[in-house]
Amino acid sequence: MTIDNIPAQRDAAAAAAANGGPAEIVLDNVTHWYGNVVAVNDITMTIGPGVTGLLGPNGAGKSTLLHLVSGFLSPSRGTVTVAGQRTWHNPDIYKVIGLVPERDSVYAFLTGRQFVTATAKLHKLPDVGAATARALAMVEMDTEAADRRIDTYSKGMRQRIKVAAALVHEPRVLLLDEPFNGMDPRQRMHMMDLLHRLGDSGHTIVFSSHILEEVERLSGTVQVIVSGRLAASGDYRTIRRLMTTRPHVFQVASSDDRALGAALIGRPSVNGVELTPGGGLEVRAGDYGTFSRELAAVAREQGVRLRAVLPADESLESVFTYLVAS
Amino acid sequence: MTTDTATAGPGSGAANPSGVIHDIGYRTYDGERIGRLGIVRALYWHSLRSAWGLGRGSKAKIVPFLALVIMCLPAVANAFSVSRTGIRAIAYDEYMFSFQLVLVLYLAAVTPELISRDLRNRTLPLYFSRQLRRTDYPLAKVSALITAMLGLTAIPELLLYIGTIGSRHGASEVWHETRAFFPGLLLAVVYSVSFAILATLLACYTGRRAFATGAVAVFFFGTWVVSSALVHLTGFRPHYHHGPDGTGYFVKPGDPGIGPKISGLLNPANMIEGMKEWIVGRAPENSEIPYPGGFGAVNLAVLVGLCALALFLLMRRYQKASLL
Amino acid sequence: MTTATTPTADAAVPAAGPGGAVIEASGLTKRYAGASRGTVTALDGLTLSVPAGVIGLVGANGAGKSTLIKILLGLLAPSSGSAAVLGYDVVDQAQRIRTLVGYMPEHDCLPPDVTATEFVTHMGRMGGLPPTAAKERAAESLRHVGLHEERYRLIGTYSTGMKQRVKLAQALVGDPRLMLLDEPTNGLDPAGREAMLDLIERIGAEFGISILVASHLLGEIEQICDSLVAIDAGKLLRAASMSAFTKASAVLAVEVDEGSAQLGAALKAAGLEPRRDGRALLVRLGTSEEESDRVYDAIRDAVADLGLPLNRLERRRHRVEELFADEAFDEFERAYGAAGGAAESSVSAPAADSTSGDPDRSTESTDSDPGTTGSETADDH
Amino acid sequence: MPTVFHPTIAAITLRGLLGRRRSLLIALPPALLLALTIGLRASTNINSSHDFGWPGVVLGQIGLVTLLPLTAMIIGTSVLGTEVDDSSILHLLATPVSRATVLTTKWIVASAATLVFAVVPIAIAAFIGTSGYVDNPGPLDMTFMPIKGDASEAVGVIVAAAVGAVVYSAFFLFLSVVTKRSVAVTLIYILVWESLLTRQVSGLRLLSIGQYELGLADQIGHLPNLGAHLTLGTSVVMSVAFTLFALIYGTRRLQSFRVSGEAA
Repeated sequence: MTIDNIPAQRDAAAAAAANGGPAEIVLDNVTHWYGNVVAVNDITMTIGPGVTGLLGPNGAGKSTLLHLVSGFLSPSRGTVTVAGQRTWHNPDIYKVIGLVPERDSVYAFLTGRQFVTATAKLHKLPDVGAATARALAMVEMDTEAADRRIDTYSKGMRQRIKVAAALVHEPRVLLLDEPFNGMDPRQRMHMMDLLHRLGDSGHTIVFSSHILEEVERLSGTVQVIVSGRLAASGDYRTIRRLMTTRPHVFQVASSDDRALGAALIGRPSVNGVELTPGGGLEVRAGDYGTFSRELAAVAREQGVRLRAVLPADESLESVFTYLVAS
Repeated sequence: MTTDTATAGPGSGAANPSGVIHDIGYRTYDGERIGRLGIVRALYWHSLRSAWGLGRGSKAKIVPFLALVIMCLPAVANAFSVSRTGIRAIAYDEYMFSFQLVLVLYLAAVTPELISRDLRNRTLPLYFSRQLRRTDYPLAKVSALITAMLGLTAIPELLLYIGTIGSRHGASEVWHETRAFFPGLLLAVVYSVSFAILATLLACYTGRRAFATGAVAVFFFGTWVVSSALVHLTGFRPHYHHGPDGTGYFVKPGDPGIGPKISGLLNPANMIEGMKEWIVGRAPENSEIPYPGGFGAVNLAVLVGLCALALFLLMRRYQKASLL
Repeated sequence: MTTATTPTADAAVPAAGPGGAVIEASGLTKRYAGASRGTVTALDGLTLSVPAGVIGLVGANGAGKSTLIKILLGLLAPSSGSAAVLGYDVVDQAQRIRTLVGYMPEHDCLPPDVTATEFVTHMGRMGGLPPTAAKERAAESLRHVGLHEERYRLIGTYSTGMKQRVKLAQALVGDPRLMLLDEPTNGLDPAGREAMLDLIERIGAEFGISILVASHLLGEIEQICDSLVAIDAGKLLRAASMSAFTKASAVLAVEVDEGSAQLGAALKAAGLEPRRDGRALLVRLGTSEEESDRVYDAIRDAVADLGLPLNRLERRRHRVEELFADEAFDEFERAYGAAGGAAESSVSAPAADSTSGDPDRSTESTDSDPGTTGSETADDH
Repeated sequence: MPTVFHPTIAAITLRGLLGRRRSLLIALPPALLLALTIGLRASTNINSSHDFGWPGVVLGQIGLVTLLPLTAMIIGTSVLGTEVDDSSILHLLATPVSRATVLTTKWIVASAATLVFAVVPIAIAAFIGTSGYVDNPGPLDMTFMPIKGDASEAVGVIVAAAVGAVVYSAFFLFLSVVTKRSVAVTLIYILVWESLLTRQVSGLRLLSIGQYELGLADQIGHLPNLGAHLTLGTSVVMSVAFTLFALIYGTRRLQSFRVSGEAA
């Protein structure tokens, strides 16, 4: 589905522009503690339009951070603003924010349509019917399923109806807490697709997750939270490149591993080469850029056929592991 | 383990330096297994401890021990009263009835912990994926709750007895006291068994602690108020006798009729009281409950039937696949 | 030097049924009488025979995985057909099965207000261990799952990952011969997932316990399982040894950090037909080895000529996930339908035509599984 | 000034409150009260002094002091407490609707539901129980004050019940905002505070909603066996004070609503 199929989205983007441009989420030296436990520790960040993943191990403080942004927790120190307004003690902020909570807590006794309609009414929208129809269409729930009770829904449908309710008032900011939890790949792809479209249309989308494949595919920027602190932000590949103290590890398979290995070890960009017992080479490159440009040429020089080159530690997962470990 | 050097003497280690890497990997278990009955017993003990908040946080102990303290207060007061003035503060067989609200409070707080918690946390599949049969679980729980209730009912009775015989002299007085004590103890058992079974049944239909608490409280408290009012109204409505000279006086009806007897059946406590009156055969004017006469047998039958039905429904509830 | 005995060493316990299968099913069908929407068929004539080892059970949400596990545990009675676990019939000998099986449910099943030690010990007792043994084995199990210092904390204060470990520990505490793990990595972060998978793999390899792992995260199944059962809409999609599923495919993926378009053009010029897939360029390998080698060389030369930073070159592995995407499945069948045949241990492998495009179709059917939903809502309203 | 009542919130709350099984449970006790009243009225001869005294017991001790608070407890603790418990309240609070509106709407719904499930049955019972009585002495409470039978007794009971529904709802709703274990606290309030302590210690009656009701009922239309102790003025002032405190403080707590659950 392309953006053109949903004219309402362009409207949303236009509305966003009319309302004072894209809404930014700004955290300024934010700390939050429960009792003696510091859940969020002095985080400063700005999140603009597009899809941003809030990453971190379980218990890192992602949920706390989202709740701070959504105004359901007060910062113990620092300020949290969305579109220039503080979020704590400010119900007006929900004109800008749409929230999709983690827990599967919807009014299960309502139908999907009733739920979205009720939300539209709570937002005092002028045309409730149209807003509901638009929101349901956006999540592709404008089917007969919309008139079934929510307690008959699958996990994926529940998530989507929650997103529809959160979108009904055309918020510029959408916050999703673990939206992919418990979904299977099909449902996840569906949800990702939706978030993509929203992000492309100028919305600020923030979702928390600990399943990294999703984030890799969403290819948005990430904010990595580790033990309540902001460990890294930006594109995760860039983040990896920034970790210059860690050599990049590649698994290389070729027609003549020994010859290739011998040639590579002579290169300044390579720190070490090891023959792996099962066949293949493990190359530790100190200078990523140079190595990756040299490899094919070196192989050709040696007359070696390259069968596989795998960056062993470039997945978001290993970036993540490094960040968590350090 | 024969290779374990820890068993070697202290000297041998120095003379013959050797190292052993002990296996701390996975070990299978070839030992004894306690079997189904043993498991039920283990579940029973575990639940019994939970019913008193043992092995759980300090908050869980508040209501059970508060209830126990309140229950014991009259017995303690009685000990003082008997030793100072010789006057008994409360009778053995009136104890439970007078303080049944404390029993209700205890059950309303504890039964959901024992029953609804496993439903709420969805722990039941873990139990049923082991050897336990479906009926074993509720049986163990109900038995544990009955035993826990016995602590709350029998301990005060016992205190009352000890506090009283402390001031009694001579074998015959003690014997007299002991003979009065045993019906009280029996009554404590009856209260514990029936209340625990009924409360368990009420709690097993919901995983929400709040609802279970509400259900137990509303059932015992609500039926008690209604039943007592009805017993009172239908049984003790004194007849105002107009005398010839214009003055009047009240007469209590000799036979209150079937009204209060039926009304007593509306609440477990009143039902038990009616049964007790029938068995003990006490004079009606001293009691809250009119003398039921032979109707006490009906009370007994209804009580037994009710508990049996409750147990049956309880067992059936745990057969449901929807619990998994 | 593990002291673990293999299941077959214990004469009293048949490790497996005839033919070494730990799990067998024949025509297994389960229908629920749905309250609102008629009968729901969760399992539809499932026939399979699974050898000992780590077995993956994959399928979308609602494909019938949980239902199958519950039937194997004797918690649900099949509507028709039969099944046996470790050689025992699931209907007649359920009690016996349950003494030998450890079960880790998919859903939350832990009380928040007790410590992990207490809980696992209690579950050990419920599995038939005497008090001392239960304490020892609880400590051991918690150690094996990597919970140590934290084991005296209340479970309610645990992270999702720690809770998953407790769930695993309680399944392990009774020294089972077979473990049934329902979505063990659900909700885990990467480190936790990795640790959990390692653990499962280790339990399977070192502890000598067979493990059935249900999951919809197919990557992890590929990683740890010896064999795999794929079901969809209650039907068997495929059952085979793992190698048959994840053999490298005939497609090469090339990723360069920049100049992807140039590379594409160069490859086209070299007579290949590169196809874009995200950041990667996909190139089909030849049918013969020589042909394939030419493709390898062409890519190497193109990259070297252009001086592009080569980031990745690999044969696309077949992801089990592709089993469930129609298009990819067709491709999979075409490429490996024959190859997989030899390794297949199942009797029937129904066609995949039941898989439709609606991403939620199959899911809806199980969410209405009366066993997992409804009870709470029914109670509360 | 935020609106006091939001129809959408009310509709959702009502739908959540009146599920099939729960409304049956709530409807059972009032049905019992009606059956009891009808039964007593039918079985006793209103012109004889025999039956005297039961309306006060049934309407006061059963209706006002037991049925009403228990019904108000079930309703009052679930209109908001259930949603807080499963955190579906987030959907409601994540809208620009003022939290005061949320609270007052919930209060109005709880009061209305309590009116329907407890006050209406009590009202019917009151008319059945007190109409047509003439000049009977009241031997049970030894006051010899007759029931006038002019419907003032019924009106007194009904007004008391209505006020009680409103005050109880506010108070129990407040408790459900303040504590997670609102049912247990409410129960201790009803069983221990109102049923045990305030009956023993007269000074505490000033802080018992049940006593305000009885005071009101008694002042409007005296009924023997009600067991009233407070004056009309005290009852009214304290009822208003209780309600205002519960609503204002409850709103403040709801405005600072925090999600719970530290472990992510």
